[in-house]
This record gives sequence, structure tokens and C-alpha cells, in this order.
Amino acid sequence: MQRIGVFICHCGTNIAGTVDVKAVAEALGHEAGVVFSTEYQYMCSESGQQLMRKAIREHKLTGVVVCSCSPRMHEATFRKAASLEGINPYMVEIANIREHVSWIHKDMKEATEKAIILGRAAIAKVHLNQPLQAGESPVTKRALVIGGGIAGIQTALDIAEAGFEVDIVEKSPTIGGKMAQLDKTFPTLDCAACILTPKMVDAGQNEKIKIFAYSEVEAVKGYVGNFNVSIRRKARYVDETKCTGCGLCTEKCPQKKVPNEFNMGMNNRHAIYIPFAQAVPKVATIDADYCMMLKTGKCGICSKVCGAGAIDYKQQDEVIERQYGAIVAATGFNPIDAKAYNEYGYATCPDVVTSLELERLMNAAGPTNGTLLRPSDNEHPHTVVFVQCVGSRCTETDERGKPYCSKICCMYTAKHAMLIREKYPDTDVYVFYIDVRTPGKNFDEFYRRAVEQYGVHYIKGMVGKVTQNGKQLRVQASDLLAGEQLHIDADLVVLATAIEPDKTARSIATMLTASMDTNDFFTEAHPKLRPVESPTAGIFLSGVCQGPKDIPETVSQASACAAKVIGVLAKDKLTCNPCVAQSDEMLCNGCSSCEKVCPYGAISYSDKEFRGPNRTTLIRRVASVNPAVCQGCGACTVACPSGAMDLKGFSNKQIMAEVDAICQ
Amino acid sequence: MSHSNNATEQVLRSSGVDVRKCMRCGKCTATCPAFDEMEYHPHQFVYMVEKGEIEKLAASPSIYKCLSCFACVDRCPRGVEPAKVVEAVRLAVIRQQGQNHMKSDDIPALLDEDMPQQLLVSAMRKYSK
Amino acid sequence: MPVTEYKPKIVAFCCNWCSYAGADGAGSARLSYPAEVKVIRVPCSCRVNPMFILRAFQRGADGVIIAGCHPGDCHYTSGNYFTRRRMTLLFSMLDYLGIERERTRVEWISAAEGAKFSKTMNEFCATVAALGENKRLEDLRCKK
Amino acid sequence: MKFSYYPGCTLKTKGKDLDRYGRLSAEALGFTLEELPDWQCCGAVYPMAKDEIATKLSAVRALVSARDAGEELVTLCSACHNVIKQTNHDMATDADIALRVNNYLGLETPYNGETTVLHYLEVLRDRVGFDKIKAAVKNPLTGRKIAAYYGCLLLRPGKVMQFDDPENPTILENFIRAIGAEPVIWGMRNECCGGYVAAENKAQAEKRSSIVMEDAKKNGADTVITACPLCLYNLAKNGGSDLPVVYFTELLAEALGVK
Repeated sequence: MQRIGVFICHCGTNIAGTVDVKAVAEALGHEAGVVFSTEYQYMCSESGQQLMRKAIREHKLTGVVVCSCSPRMHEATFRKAASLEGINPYMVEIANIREHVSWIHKDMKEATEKAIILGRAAIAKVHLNQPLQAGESPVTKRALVIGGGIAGIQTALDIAEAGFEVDIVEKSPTIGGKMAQLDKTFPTLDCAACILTPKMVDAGQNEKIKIFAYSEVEAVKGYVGNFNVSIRRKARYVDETKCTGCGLCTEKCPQKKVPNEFNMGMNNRHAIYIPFAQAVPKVATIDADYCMMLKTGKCGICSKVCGAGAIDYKQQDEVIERQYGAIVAATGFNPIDAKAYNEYGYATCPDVVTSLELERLMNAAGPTNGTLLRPSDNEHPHTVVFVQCVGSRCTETDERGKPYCSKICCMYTAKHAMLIREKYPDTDVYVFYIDVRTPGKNFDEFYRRAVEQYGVHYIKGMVGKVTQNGKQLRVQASDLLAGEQLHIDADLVVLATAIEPDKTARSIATMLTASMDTNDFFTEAHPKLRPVESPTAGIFLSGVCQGPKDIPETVSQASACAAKVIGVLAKDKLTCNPCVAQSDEMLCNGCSSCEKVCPYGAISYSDKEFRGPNRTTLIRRVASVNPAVCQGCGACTVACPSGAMDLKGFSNKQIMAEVDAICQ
Repeated sequence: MSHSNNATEQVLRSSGVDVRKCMRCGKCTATCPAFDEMEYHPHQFVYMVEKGEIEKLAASPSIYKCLSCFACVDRCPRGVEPAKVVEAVRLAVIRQQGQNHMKSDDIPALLDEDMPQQLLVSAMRKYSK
Repeated sequence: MPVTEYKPKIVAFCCNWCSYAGADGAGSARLSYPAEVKVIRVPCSCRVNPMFILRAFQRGADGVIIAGCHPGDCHYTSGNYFTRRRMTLLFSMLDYLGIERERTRVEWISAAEGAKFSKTMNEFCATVAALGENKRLEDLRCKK
Repeated sequence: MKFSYYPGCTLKTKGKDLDRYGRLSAEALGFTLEELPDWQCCGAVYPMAKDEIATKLSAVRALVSARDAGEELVTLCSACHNVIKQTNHDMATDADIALRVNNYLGLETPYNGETTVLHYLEVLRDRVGFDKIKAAVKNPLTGRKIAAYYGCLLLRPGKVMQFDDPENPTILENFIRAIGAEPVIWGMRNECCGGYVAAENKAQAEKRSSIVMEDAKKNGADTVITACPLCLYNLAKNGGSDLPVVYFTELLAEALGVK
């Protein structure tokens, strides 16, 4: 028989305001096996924990029930406190009477009754709890970073700095990501390439960092400390080890009508190409969709001109396997497709562009060599209208948009407006905004500078319709403060389109068994206290894949993420979750049902000798669980027809005891 | 005030619109083809209904200016459907005895030989009960 | 019929990663649902043995709901697919036993869907309350 | 192919051309429009209010007739299409409206939005196919630059009408290509002409329709086509332009050689 102590937390008035904590303590004190029951203002506080520890000592408790907030919040706290008094941490159960009771019920009688029932269920479970010992598993001292934008690069550099190996897997031919496409960065207006490319070079030259560009993660197996990852290295048709990046092939290639994705399709590149001058690795890639040699077998010019003999038309995709201790998702973002918003004319008017297209139109390495010219006729625009919140802050009824604020648009729009006014003072710039959101260091000052120093016209209101009006664009908008409807003849309209997670993020999350929110952003383990970890052990989050962020924030988060990864890699052994499945060999009939449902391959079979009747021996095939691999989902326990498989910490008997207590 | 509250509730119920979803971006007003004719504009209809100021709206000729083009309904990023609010306020007015905005006697003067039936039918539907 | 309010007993099995967190989310956002709902935390919806549901009905539960991660989002990759298949089978058996289909339910509620958790529980409670007490398995109940 | 057909009041009087050329073309293209028995005027404007029941009844009656005939319901007039399609959506999705309408009508089998409502253009696109029309064209309208005026009612509300991308529609442009002419892409093609106020407030209607007509002209159109008798009346009468405004069915009939 257990000797159970029950501790009811007031959580200030969070619980005590709705639940009669004294009545709960009194009622649970009468439960069988309960030898001590009390309530306290803040159980999680130092003094609350001391109170629990004292009770464990004085009453020789063998099990503890805490009625408090969600176990997701403080289960670890109370387990640790109990273990300091020599109780196995898995002898502690939490009854969640805050999130599941006091915060949602208003009637005190009703809430108190429910709290007592939840307390009884926890007590019933503790009666059946067994002390559990966590096993250990070794750690592969190498990290994988998926995505080679500024987030992935920074995370990789910081991990390498600590002395650990890192691989970056990037799906495009070069690392650099979206930041490489930007012209200047707010709020300091330094050029993106000037601050990014040195980091790209660092990553490329660091002997601890291995870059797999033009590669994709194909499968992930294993668990924290021991991931086994298959990486598909897509055929570049160029031998990376031989190519010197001289670029001769890219000049001589006769197929020059390929939309250049680096310049948002606003000019063309060749079928063999290096995305941009500072690419890392600086290696040419053949675009198989356009290469005449690959399509028809007729051409071969690049091979002829290549002095290094790097061209290999027969190259095939290659799948390699690598082992890692931790994995970082840094999959980044894309702007949404503005075509859906044709009330702004994006699909039909060439002079309506997105902000990322404008970055390229203003960049010295862009299609216009840095002179701002409008796409339709290469004329200099004299009136530019910016539309903010295109596709951001929509309700779910608007399938075209996103419910969240994309966070970066207010600032980059202020930047664009300011840069245009600085370079071309003869240009009128209008910004239509709903709110101007500038929470960040020196951000509001920056926005005010755009208005006060550069004379950008900020108008509170939204654009309703953009139509082609001869050579110009007719912008119909509201000025809410003046109560007017404006009709502006503009030469260029720039849409601050919402950003969304990269389309590959969901399939990667599935491979990593990491959770995502409804917008396909990765979910963090705790929104405030564990912002760079996924709830899945060993998976970490860097950059916009977790939520919209600007560059300073992305870099901070990337470094924080690296620190967490280093924390894993620095350990020689990791403690495993002891709540794993175990098979009762006496009951197992070797049917393989459990093995088939196990997503981790944690179950194996072996022939074992058993004592049969009349001193005979029987050889039987029985299942056994590898506790280091098992993640404790319990799928096998239900699949097992003979009831041999059970889950420690969530055993059939324990859950049934809870059911009984609740249905009493 | 209680009268005003009842009127607000009636408009909310009849329109089926959740005015609280509005984020005050003004896109409805930006896109409205009847802007110049209106005293109160689509976003003001939404905002004033939220504030319970139905009387001002009901007394304004703006309620007869909406073209039922659904542009504000389609383009609202918050799914607010301002046109339904305008229609609900107009209905609240013309459903009262003697409040028809268009009367059968008015019609002969409006006719011309090309005028399609549907114009008169829709006008009667929109402006009288 | 007596006017006293009938309060159904409802057991909600919630997976630790999505739906239990969703329930916490409902709490954090103060989105109320009836106190008749009592949550049991399981690591994954696929941990829910049909036996648990039968036991709940046997012990007098009026409704049982199983909530897990959305298909494709399972923390354990595929657990909720097992749940979906197993529960389809179990529910058709319960149907055969004469336990109304509406007394059992599987829902996908993510950690971010506190509002959905509360809405689902409100709806489910109303549905079960409308059905009244579950008498069908009474014979099987242990009477002491 | 046989469809139930709801012509609507205007197509029997001022909008006869829309109807006549529509029927002739249908015959030429091999589909049959069977006029519903005893149809009533749909009311010409969709009643948006949740508590409007009586004004929805005639549309529901048409929908019920089509269901009972086991046929899809085809409309030709944009306004009828909008009213019937939106009402159908209410019957399928708004339980309260459906209940009250059904109580009122006292049908043997209650109606819950089962009928598929198609606009004539959708029949051309989805049932006949523009390729087949192109093949059937006898007098291609080569060299003509035609501006398609969608107006409001075919497209919006986009979620209910499900007709085309409400901001960048292509169906009429593809239709124009199929009959051998060149479509003009212009900004005002889905902006309101002010038709509904043409009786009550002529000045407002004149202002709106001239904006539309001016834009069509500026973009080089020689003809404006529409599917709506009210738009046609308003644009032609109040648009202050010399550009001809015709029904799309008239051009179809011309191209098919059945005019």
C-alpha cells in the first residue's frame, strides 16, 4: 500500500478563486492510502517545494499527488523536488485543476467537485505507479541544419565555433536564402550582401561545416542523440569537386531564356548557371528543364569550354546517409503569391510588383543594375504607391491570406520608401497602412525618419483597387483620417505581400515528427520559455520557420538555437524517457502485431527458451522493446492481442483506474 | 438608449454580420463605387453599428446609395460583409409603416422604353416593403 | 420528467502533445466548457485501448471522446491513423450493442486550437445530454 | 445534354435577344434548354438579410422544379443567376433559412440546396468546352477587339458564386478567343456600373457607367459584351459612349452562323 501525500496549490487566486481548496484537501485526505493532505498558496515556489519535501520526510510518503496547474508546466519541477527526498520522480502525479478546472468553470461548487474527482483519479493512478529508471543513450556529436539562409548559416557557425561538426542541407544550388536577395537592411541601411556574404564564406571555409547544397532531406530515422538522415544530393551535372566557379560555361551556354529566380523572374539566366556572384559553393548547376544537351542530346558547349572538365551529363541523384545528434529546422519563408490579389492588379498590370521584386529592382546586381525602372517600359517612376498588409491579418474566411501579421512589412516598406525618396527626390511616395507596427530597437525612429526627414506620405487607409490607366496605374484608396476616397495616378505600385513558411516545411516537419501550427509554422516547446526547441526531443528551430521575424531577431534566435544544440552535443550520454513500452514475455505469442505498428522500429523478436510442462524446454518467439529507441506512444499496447505489451507510466491498469475514479 | 440597443440587435441579427471582426483598414470604403454619393461610408456603417449609433445611419440617405455590387464583401480581409450591414439598416427603416423609399406612384415618371423589368423589380425590392 | 438538471458523465482521452495542450490552451484563454468533461492524459491517441472506452461505459460514463493531433501531425508520426481505424471499428461494434453513435467521438485538436477544444466539448456535452443517461451497458455494470 | 432553363422576366421582354441567341446557339452546340414550367420572377436582387424569407421563395421554387426534373438549372441573366445561386447556397448552408422556407412551401420532399445551378457560360466552359465551340465556329470574328464586362453579379460574392477568379476572371476572355476575336483586358471589367440605381438615381448610374465605358474604349475595345440585361441597358443608355454593348450570346450566334 502506498503512502500518498496530496498537495493542493492555490496558484494565488488562479485556483483558489474558483476552487474551494480547503474542501478539496479535506475530501482527498479521506481517500484510501492518503496519509497527508494540505493546501498552499504557491506549490511551485521554493517554500512550496520545501513544504512538500518536509511532508515526504515526516510522513514517509511513497507517492505524491499535486493538484495544480498543467503537468506541461510544472510536472518536472515537482518530480525533481520529490526525487531530492529519495522518492522516484515517476511516483509523482499532477491533477490539472487550473487549466482544466478553475480557469474554465465559474461556479465554485461545480469546480470544487471536479477538482476532487481529478484528484481522486490522480490518487488512483499513483497507487499503481512503479518507480521508473531512465536509461541512457550515446550522442552522435554532429548537428544537421536544414536550410541555408541567414538562420541556418548563423546556427551552423555558432555550433562549429563550439567545436562540433555541422552539416547544412540547402535545397537550392547556393546558401544565402532570402537575405541574399535583399538590397539594404533596416534600420541601419547597410547592404545585405555586405553583411551576409562574409558569413557565407565563413560557413563555406569552416572545416567543421559541410554544406550539401542542391540537396534535400529525404528521410529521418532515430531519436535525439542518434538521428539517421538520408540526404538526396540532386544531380547538378557538374562535378562540385572539379568546378572552379570561373563562370565561362554560364557565358557560353546558348540557352539564355530561363527566368532568373534570383531576380524574381524579372530577367533571364542561362541553362547552366551560378545563381549570383557570391554563391557558396560557387559551383555551376545545369537546369535540366532547359538544357538542350540533357533534353535532346545536342549541344555540349559547356563541356567543351570547361577547362576543369567538371561537366558530367550522366550525373545521377545520389542518396547519402549521415548520423546526427541534433537537427535544426531553418526552412525559412516565401512571400505569398500576389496573383490571387488581382484587385491590386498584380496578375494583369506589369507595374504592380511585390516588395521582394522591388528589392531586386533596387539592387545593383539586379535586372536594372540598381536603377529604379518600372518593368513595363523601363521608365523612371515618379509616383510610387506602397500597399501594406497584402494578405496579412486576414480572417480564415479569406483563403487568399494569412491570419497573422507578417511583422517585417512595416519596416521594409518604410525602408523602401525612404531609399526611393533619398535616391530620387523627384518621386512622390505614398504608403497606405492599417497600422504602422514598429516594435524594435530604433524601429519607430526609422519610420518617423521616413515621414519627417524624407517626406513619405503615410496615409491611414487601404487600397481597394488598382487598374491600368493608359501608361499609368489608377490607385483607388481610402484616406480614413480625411474621410476621402483617393484616386492616385501612380507609375509603380508595390505590394507588401504576407510571408508564409516554405512549402517544404510541412513534409520536413512530418519527417522530424515535429509539430506545426495551422499556418505551417513549427511549434515551439513552450511559447515563452522554450522558444527555440520543438516539442520533439532533439529538434530545434531557427528563424522564420517558427514565426515571422526580421533579420536581427532571426540571428538572435539562430544563436539561441545553436546554444541549445550545443547543450545536446556536449553531453556524452542522454537520459531517455522511461515511459516506454515493455513486453511480458510470458504472455507474448510472437505474432508481430506490435512490430508492425511501431513507427520507430523499436521492437524486435528473438527466440527464447522457456520452461515447458514436465521439465521440457520450449523455444518461443517473443518481442522485446529497445528502451532507447521507443518513444512511448503506446500504439503497440493496443495492437497486442494477448495483452503482453504495456506502457510504463501509462499502463492499462493505471488508465483504467483513472477511468474508474472519474466515472465513480 | 434601450431603443437604440434593440435596433442594434435587430441590425446585427438581420445582417448576420459580426462587426467586431473589423480591423478598421478601410478597404471596403476604398473599393466602394458609391463613395461619392454616401454620407456614411461602408466602414462607418460597420463601426457605427458596433457603437450602437443606428439612428444616424437610419436617417442618412446613404442607405439608398449602396449598389449591392458585393465588392466590399469580397475584398474585406476580415470577412465582415459591410453590404449586409447597409442592407439591414435600410430594411429596418423601410419595414416601418409609411417608410417606403420608392412608391408605386413614382414609377411612371421613371420609365423609358428600353428599361428592363428587372430594374423596376429590383428597385421595388430594394426600396420598399 | 423530473426538472432536475441531468448532467452527463464524459471522459475525454487527450493526447499529450496536441489535444491535452489544446485543453490547456482553452484554459489559458478562459474558454469554458461544461465541468462534466474530465480529461485523461495519454501519450498519444493511439494509446487509447478500446477496453478503456468499454470500461468507461460500463462504469456509467454517458459519453467518451478521444482527441488527438490532426492527421499528419501526430507527434509519433502515425499514431492517430491507428486511432482513426481502431475507433471506426469499435464504434460500429458499440452501434451494434445499441450504444448511440453520438456518445462516442474522435476529434483532431491541435495544441493551437484551444477554441476548437472548448467548442467541441460544448457540442459533445450538448449532444450527449440530449441523449440522456446511457443505460445500455447497465447490465454489464458491476453492482455492489 | 439537357438542362432545366430559367429565363427570367427580362428575357421575355426587353432582353429577348439574350434569350433567343442563347437558345439558337445551344441548339447549334447540341444542348437543350428546357424552360421550367410556371417559373416566377426571382426578384432581381438577392435579399441579403437573414430574416428575409418571402423574397427568396420564387428562387427556391425554380430550384425545386429543377430538382424534381432531375436536371441541372441553367440561367442566362446575371441577376437571376446571382439571386438563384445565392439563395441555393442559403438553402444548403443556413439551416434556419432552409427550415423556414421549407415550412412555408410545405414540399413533399424538403429542399436543401441539392440543385446544381449553372450559368450559360459555365455550360459553355465546363460541359461543352471552348475547344468544341472553336471547332463549331463558322464565322470567326477575326480582328474584333472585344471587352468582356463581367460586372458584379456573375462573380461576387466569389465564395458563393464559384464562377471564376472574381478579381481576374478568364471565362469570357476565353469565350472571346473561342469565337475568334481578341479579348481586351481592362481594369473596370469587374467594377459596378451602377445598374441597380438607374431608376432611383440616374446621375449616379450615369457616372458609374461612363467610367466603365470610358475604360473599355481607352483599352481599345470595339465592342463591349455582357450577360446582364440591366448592365446592357445602363451602359448603353447612361454610359455616354458610342461603343456598342451587346449580349455575349449574340456574338456566339453570329460566330456559329445561326444569327
